[in-house]
Amino acid sequence: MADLKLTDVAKTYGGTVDVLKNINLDIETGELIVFVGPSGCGKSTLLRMIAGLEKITGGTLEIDGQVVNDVPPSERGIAMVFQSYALYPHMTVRENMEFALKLAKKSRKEIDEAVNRAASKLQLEPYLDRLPKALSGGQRQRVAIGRSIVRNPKVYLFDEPLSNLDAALRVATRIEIAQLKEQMPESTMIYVTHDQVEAMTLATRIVVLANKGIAQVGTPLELYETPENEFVAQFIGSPAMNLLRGRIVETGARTGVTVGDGGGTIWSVVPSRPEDKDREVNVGIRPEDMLPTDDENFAFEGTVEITEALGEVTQLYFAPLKLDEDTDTVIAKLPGVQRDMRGKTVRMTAAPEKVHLFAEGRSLLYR
Amino acid sequence: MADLKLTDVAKTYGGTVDVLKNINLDIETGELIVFVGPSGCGKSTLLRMIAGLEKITGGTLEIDGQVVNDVPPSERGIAMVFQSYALYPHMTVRENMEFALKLAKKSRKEIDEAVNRAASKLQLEPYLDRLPKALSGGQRQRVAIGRSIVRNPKVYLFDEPLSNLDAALRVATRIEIAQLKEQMPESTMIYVTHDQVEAMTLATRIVVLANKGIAQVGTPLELYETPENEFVAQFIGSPAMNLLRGRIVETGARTGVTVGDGGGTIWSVVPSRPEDKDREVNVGIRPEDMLPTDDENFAFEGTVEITEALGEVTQLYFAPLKLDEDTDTVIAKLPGVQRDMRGKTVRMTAAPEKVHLFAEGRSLLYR
Amino acid sequence: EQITVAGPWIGADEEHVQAVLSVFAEQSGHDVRYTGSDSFEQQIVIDAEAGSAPNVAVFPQPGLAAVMAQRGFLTPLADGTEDWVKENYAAGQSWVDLGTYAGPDGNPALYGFFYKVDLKSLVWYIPENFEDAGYEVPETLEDLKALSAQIVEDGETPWCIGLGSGGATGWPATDWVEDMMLRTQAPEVYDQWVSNEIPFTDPAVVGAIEAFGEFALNDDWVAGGAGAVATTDFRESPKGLFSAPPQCYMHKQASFIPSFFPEGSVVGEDVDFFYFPASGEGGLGQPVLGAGTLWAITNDSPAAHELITFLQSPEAHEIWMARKGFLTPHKGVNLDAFGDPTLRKMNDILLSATTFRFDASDLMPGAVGAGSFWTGMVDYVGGKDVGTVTGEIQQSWDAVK
Amino acid sequence: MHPALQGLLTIVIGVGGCVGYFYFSNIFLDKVLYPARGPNAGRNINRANLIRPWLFLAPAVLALGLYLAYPVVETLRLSLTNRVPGGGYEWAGAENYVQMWNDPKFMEALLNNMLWLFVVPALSTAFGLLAAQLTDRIKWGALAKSIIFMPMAISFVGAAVIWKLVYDYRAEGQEQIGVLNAIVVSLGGEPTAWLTVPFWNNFFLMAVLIWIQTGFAMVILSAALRGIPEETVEAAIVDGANPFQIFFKIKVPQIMGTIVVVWTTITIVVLKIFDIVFAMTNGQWETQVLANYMYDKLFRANDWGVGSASAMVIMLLVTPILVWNVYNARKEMR
Amino acid sequence: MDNIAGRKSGLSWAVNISVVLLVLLWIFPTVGLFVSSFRTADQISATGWWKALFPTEQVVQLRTDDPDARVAEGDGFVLTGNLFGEEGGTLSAFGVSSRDVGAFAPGETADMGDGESMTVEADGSYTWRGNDEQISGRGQRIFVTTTTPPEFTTANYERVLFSGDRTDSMAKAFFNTLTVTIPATIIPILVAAFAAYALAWMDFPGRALLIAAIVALLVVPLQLALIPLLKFHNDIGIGKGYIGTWLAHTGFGLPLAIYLLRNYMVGLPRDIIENAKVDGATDFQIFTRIVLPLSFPALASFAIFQFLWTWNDLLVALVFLIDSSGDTTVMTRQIVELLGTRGGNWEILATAAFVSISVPLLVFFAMQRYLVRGLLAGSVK
Ligand SMILES: Nc1ncnc2c1ncn2[C@@H]1O[C@H](COP(=O)(O)OP(=O)(O)OP(=O)(O)O)[C@@H](O)[C@H]1O
Ligand SMILES: Nc1ncnc2c1ncn2[C@@H]1O[C@H](COP(=O)(O)OP(=O)(O)OP(=O)(O)O)[C@@H](O)[C@H]1O
Ligand SMILES: [Mg+2]
Ligand SMILES: [Mg+2]
Repeated sequence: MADLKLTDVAKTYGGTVDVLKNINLDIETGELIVFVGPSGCGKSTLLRMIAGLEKITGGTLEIDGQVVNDVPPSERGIAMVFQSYALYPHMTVRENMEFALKLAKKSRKEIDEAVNRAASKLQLEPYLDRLPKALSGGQRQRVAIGRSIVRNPKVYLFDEPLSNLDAALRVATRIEIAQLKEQMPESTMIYVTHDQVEAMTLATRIVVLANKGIAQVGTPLELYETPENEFVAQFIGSPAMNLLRGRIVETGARTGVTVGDGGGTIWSVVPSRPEDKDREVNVGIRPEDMLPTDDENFAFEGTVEITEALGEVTQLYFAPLKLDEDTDTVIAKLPGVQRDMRGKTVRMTAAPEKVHLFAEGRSLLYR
Repeated sequence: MADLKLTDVAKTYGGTVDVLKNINLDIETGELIVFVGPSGCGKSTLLRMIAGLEKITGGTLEIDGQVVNDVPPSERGIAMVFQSYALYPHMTVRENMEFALKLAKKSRKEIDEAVNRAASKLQLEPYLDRLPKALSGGQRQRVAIGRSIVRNPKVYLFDEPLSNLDAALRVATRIEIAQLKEQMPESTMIYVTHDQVEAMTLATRIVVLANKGIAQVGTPLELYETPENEFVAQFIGSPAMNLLRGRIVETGARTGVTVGDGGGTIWSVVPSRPEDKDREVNVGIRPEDMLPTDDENFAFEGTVEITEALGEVTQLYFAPLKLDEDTDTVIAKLPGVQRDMRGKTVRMTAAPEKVHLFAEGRSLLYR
Repeated sequence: EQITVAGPWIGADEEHVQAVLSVFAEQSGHDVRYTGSDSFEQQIVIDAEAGSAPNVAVFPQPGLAAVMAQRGFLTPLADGTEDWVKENYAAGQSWVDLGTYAGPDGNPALYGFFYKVDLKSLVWYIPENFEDAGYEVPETLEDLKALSAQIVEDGETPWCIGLGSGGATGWPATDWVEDMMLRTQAPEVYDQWVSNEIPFTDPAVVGAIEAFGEFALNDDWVAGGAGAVATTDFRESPKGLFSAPPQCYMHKQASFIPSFFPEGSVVGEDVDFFYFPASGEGGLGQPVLGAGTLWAITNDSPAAHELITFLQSPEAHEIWMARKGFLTPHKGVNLDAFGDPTLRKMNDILLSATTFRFDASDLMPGAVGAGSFWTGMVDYVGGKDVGTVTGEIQQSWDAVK
Repeated sequence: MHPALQGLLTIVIGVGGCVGYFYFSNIFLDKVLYPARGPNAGRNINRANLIRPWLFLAPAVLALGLYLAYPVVETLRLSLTNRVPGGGYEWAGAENYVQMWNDPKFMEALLNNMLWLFVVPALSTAFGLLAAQLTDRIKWGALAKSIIFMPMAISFVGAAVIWKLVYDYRAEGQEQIGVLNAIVVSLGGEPTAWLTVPFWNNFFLMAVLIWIQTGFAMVILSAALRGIPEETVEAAIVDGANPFQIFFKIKVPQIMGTIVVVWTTITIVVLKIFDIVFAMTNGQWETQVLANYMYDKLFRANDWGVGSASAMVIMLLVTPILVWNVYNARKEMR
Repeated sequence: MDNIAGRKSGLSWAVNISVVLLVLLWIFPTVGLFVSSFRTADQISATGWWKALFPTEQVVQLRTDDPDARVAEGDGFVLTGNLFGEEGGTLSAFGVSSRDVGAFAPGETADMGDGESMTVEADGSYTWRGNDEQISGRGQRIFVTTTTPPEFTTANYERVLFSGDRTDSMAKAFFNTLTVTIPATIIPILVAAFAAYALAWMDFPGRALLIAAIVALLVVPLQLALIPLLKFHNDIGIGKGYIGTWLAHTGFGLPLAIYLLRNYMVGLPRDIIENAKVDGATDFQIFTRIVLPLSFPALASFAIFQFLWTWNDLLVALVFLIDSSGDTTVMTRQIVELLGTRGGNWEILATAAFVSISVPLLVFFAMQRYLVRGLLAGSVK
């Protein structure tokens, strides 16, 4: 029911601390947009600006074509679901869900209808008369969602709604949200998360925030398959994409690159121009795309320092290990169980369609 | 330096609440044992009994052949690293590390040597004069480890040491612990965690606790590949192993099973005896082992309700979806990106060596 | 030997008593320590009960001393003291009677030695103000009332009355009532009242209280109106005499009150007093109300007896006489010793008295004399019915019998 | 000796003795009685640990028993006995209680105390809540808090003097030096001797205690308010609640527990209230309260029987709070 | 909260104004006391303290010089001089009778009857005429209406703190008070801290019961305890004195101390204490090296409480300390005694009260940070 349009939106705290600037984003009715980004990059701030809980210090926010910068939260037609659920602890589930409607002076009948509809949608009927503290985490989260549904808002805002749940519940609730979204194709949702899996599975489009601005906007697979820059490339996917220093040796529809000192040429489907020849690039290969090879044209040769057998896959960590916060270690993820790799020196390569090329941090695909 | 032997160890709170019973476990010098299990199953309790922080209410605990049930913690030659780090907030890093040695009235020289050695091993030298609050989470955890190292204990006990760290740091610190363990091949370590990856990657052996006792003890791959019972099978691996009801139709070195109503026979490498014929069994297949098939002999046929494209893999959720806490939904995990699976009805099967069989909850392998 | 003395005197009086005691210390060689306390009455009870009493205590109220004697906390004075008092004090027998209480065994003995007397039947005024207005010092109670009415007629206020005294609020009213009692009833009735042979509700007592009420409850007669009487501090109250224009013309209070006059005011010049006159009718003579402090031994020691003996010497009286605010019934003292001519005038009033009576409230049991009588008077001034008030006081008396 | 030096010496002896007890008793336990050495080290440590709690607790238990528990028992005994002249006691049964019950002053004190119990905790808490909410929202809130909290540092007697000045009364026509009367007069009213107006004067006394206790309530409630999850407030904003609705419907219910704690704490103070009444009216003009009544009986009337009986009444009134407190403390231990 | 879009700023004004009112209401009484302590008795009784900053019109009584200085003039005498003496001043009206104190304007001549007259000028100079009898005795009393400028004085403080014979005892009282308060603050903290630790972190039978008992003892009114305890002190031979006072303060302060400290200590992370156990610390070491430093806010908070309490205390000192030897006295008692002798004098009362609250106020403002923190730990759960 609602389009959102952010134009040059900026946020400054106390007149000096820039947190966000130049945010331009169009969100269409029915989308589920996920904000991701490193901690402290301003995801919550942006969401709260949309909600009206933070003043917008620059630019304009439009909802359905109308500038709402100075419209109070309750009149923006939004609903917000908080990480901590933010249920009113002294009210029963029913009272929690009724609260906004009562404030809006809706009739008893309307209220009951809305609450019952939401409760049945979320299977909350048995708990309507309980206090929040008598509910499990997942149930509480459902109540929080229910509370927003009853108001029938144009835009739903979620700030890390699942991060307080344990792993199993998180999966279940994630799927519930996905189903809910399908039942309400008209509603627009904006969702902040730290969890890659959530972002990848729920989003129609993901917005990656970094460095006070937007690093890339796109569907989950676009971000995974064709990241615009090194930041997005390393941010999406776990473990992060390996970046290897190389030099372009062949240009054209496919690009040939020699990596490191030795090694042959590996190919990437990323096209290059003649003038790119001899250009220093970073070759990006995701750990899961690494393949062992005996070929001369390997991308990387290294000694396996540590192996981690997870059953389903085996992760190989190559020397030299550098385990600082910005890890530089090369990692490969091989399917199944790989025994006795420890200490071996192996050569790795990747299929050309899985080889990314970055120059000065930006992908060669986007220029 | 230390063997541990737990014989019929039990724990009862307040004379009535059984938390653990009949725990028998031999731990050899140099092992790194990981305790896993659902929340509240008694992992911490068991660890704390070993540390001497909880009274052992039944059975005996021996360290190096000596019963230590009544020996106070400080005399057991153990060191413990807590989830919360438990640094003394009013002491500098150096004072934190010195504390135990000072209490033991070690000479100044000995103390300095031990502290410097540990600090250099953990790259803590620059922080020695800081207070804990001036350190990052990862650094604090390193101090906590350093503090236990200086005492040169026989046994290291870790209670979820990484669970307060964020994802990236957790990976880095996990690898650090693995390296540390290698540098100290003589020391015995016991490690409690909720995190499967930690358990799988660090453990020489994993102890799965459930139902007041030990469900299975084994190396990580043993648990992954040959779980003893349904509990372990579902507990190890994520998403959990699918369990499908089936009936044995062919016995022998390989076992043939028909699953559900329709479908043909699928094969498992688990051997069976003639009398097993027609026995009702649960067929266990891990999501990552599921393969699409057109064959008559499929293990499972279902409509894909939801797909989750994670880039690296795609997860398919089959109808009917049941998202309660004990999920029954069948999930398949296919490599790479699988487009347009949504709503399709597909047949899945698995390689015989990946098909597990359980009768009355126990694996047919173990009987 | 160290000998400790505790008493109610603080401030200037403390200096005076110290002067007396230091002479004793010099003569006897004892180390004499005096501590004064505003809450002496509570302190002495606590100390005595707990067994850490001083050697000698100076009681402002015979009533409290009687209770203490009964509980066995006092030591009878040495034999012969009684005779000495009879002989050497004016109206000796009455002082002996006032100091004689039943001991723990029920046998009466002399426990208290009176030293330092206060005169209560005094009215203070400012001669110049009287002069300005042309008033004369009244000779009879009737004149006094007429003068009061005259002052009101002249558009002024005759009296300043203040009952406030912190925890002891109300006691100044008891002095009024006692003086009225002596002016409306025979001394014997007064004595019956003190011993509760006639109850508080007796018309005689009620009459006296109402006679006080004639002054205190009359909005025109008291500065600030009747409502101010109970809240005004008795120490603050006389200041109304001195203000310009004066808030009142007369203030009835005991001989000690000059300590609370504005600094620099000289008694006899700036301010003076006259005898609170007796009624011209009825032939009750010239009654005088007084009070005194009595010394008793609360922790027996030879030195304590020595101190009492010392107090019998004229010197002990003269030292204080030479200072301020001291009257004595000791017949042997040299009256020239008075440092202050006004004290002589007071002594004259004392001597010209046809009847002398000790402050009644001080003689009543503590619960009444330092309790319900005080609060009852406050209630009365606050507007409570006199019948109710006296009923309550009598009830409290019954309770301690 | 100079008093400062003497004081210092005394302090050193007093504090040193106390420290010494703990230090040496522990040394004794660890080194002499059950040394943590030799073959029995482990067992010895365990044994020492059985004894140690009592070592730590001994002084406290002793002091508590002697200075608080024993007097309660003693008072109970006194309230059931009468003194016989000449020392000694005789059993009096409920006599003192009956006598007290018939004393109109006692009834007055009891009723006044009830009034205090209703008014002071309620108003202190209400003002404290208001102050907490308001000061939390302004820049100079910390300063405001300090000022409102300041009366906590003032003794009751000091407070009594301060407020006597406020209530001071001068006859009509004279210059008023009490603020309250000055205001009344400037508004054209008649000056009043506030403390002598029966019934209402109770409220003027209560004002003093409210003035003192509001700061306490404010500090605690302000922390509680800050402990309220910000998100619930934001959720209410999004739900369309105005500031008043947020305060009364969201915030106050969430800190109800703390409000109750503050309320009961102040209630206990009220029951023990003595100094203010003592110093300002001494219970006259119908402002008597139980604690002052007790003091009156104990130290002025020397009637220990009734005095102790009234003390027992105070204890009795505190009992529900006591039980509730104990109940909570035990619940908290789970 | 100020960041909400669409919020009006009117509300913020309302909040600010309400707080200003509230703060004024709360500080007003104390300021009154403070201001009064710098005024003279006359000023206090003449005007409200809030007028202290403004000049006031007052009627004062002055006297002419002694008539001995009269000079003959005609058949009578005349006496001249200045009412204000050396100091000077101006008057706006005068009167010669208490009946009408402002009857005449400066320069007018007051007829005092029988030919006696008095003329007073605005600067205070007067001319008194009359016959022999009239101009004799004391100087004539004259009522003068003057405007006195605002004036503050420290004389009250000098008088309360240093005047004459009290100098000695005030200094002594000060040190005595410290001698009482310091151990009476430290000892209960020490005792309570050990007990609180045992109750919070040691396991022994009867613990729950003990905690309940302590909570119960929180509400015992202390007036009850005075006499039985003093008796007890005398019986065991410590009588009245510092030791007994410390013990009494310790006993009365303990329940709150233990309660506050236990609540705080229970909140310390269990892991830290267990870690110390694993490190080989005994309970005594854990207590002194870990728990005590970490409990500082609570300790400080209780210390302030106890300090304020013991400093402001009178009852305990009266009963347990002050004996008739006169060697021991405390500030509060000195001040109360002062109140007794000076009950009617607001200036002394105010000064004394302010002296008595100044040290607690100082301590309070210096330490209130901790007070609040510890208080919270103790009571909000
Ligand atoms: N009131 C404030 N004043 C100044 N800076 C602030 C304020 N609130 C937030 N910030 C800063 O704004 C930045 C963005 O904060 P925000 O909470 O939006 O990050 P986030 O992306 O949601 O982080 P996380 O993933 O940890 O939730 C942070 O660097 C934070 O320090
Ligand atoms: N003091 C106690 N009294 C009674 N029961 C207790 C006590 N302490 C722990 N338990 C119970 O013992 C069980 C085991 O607790 P424990 O902390 O060992 O679980 P855990 O496996 O470590 O759980 P988690 O993974 O959540 O840390 C829990 O069910 C808990 O409720
Ligand atoms: Mg955030
Ligand atoms: Mg645990």
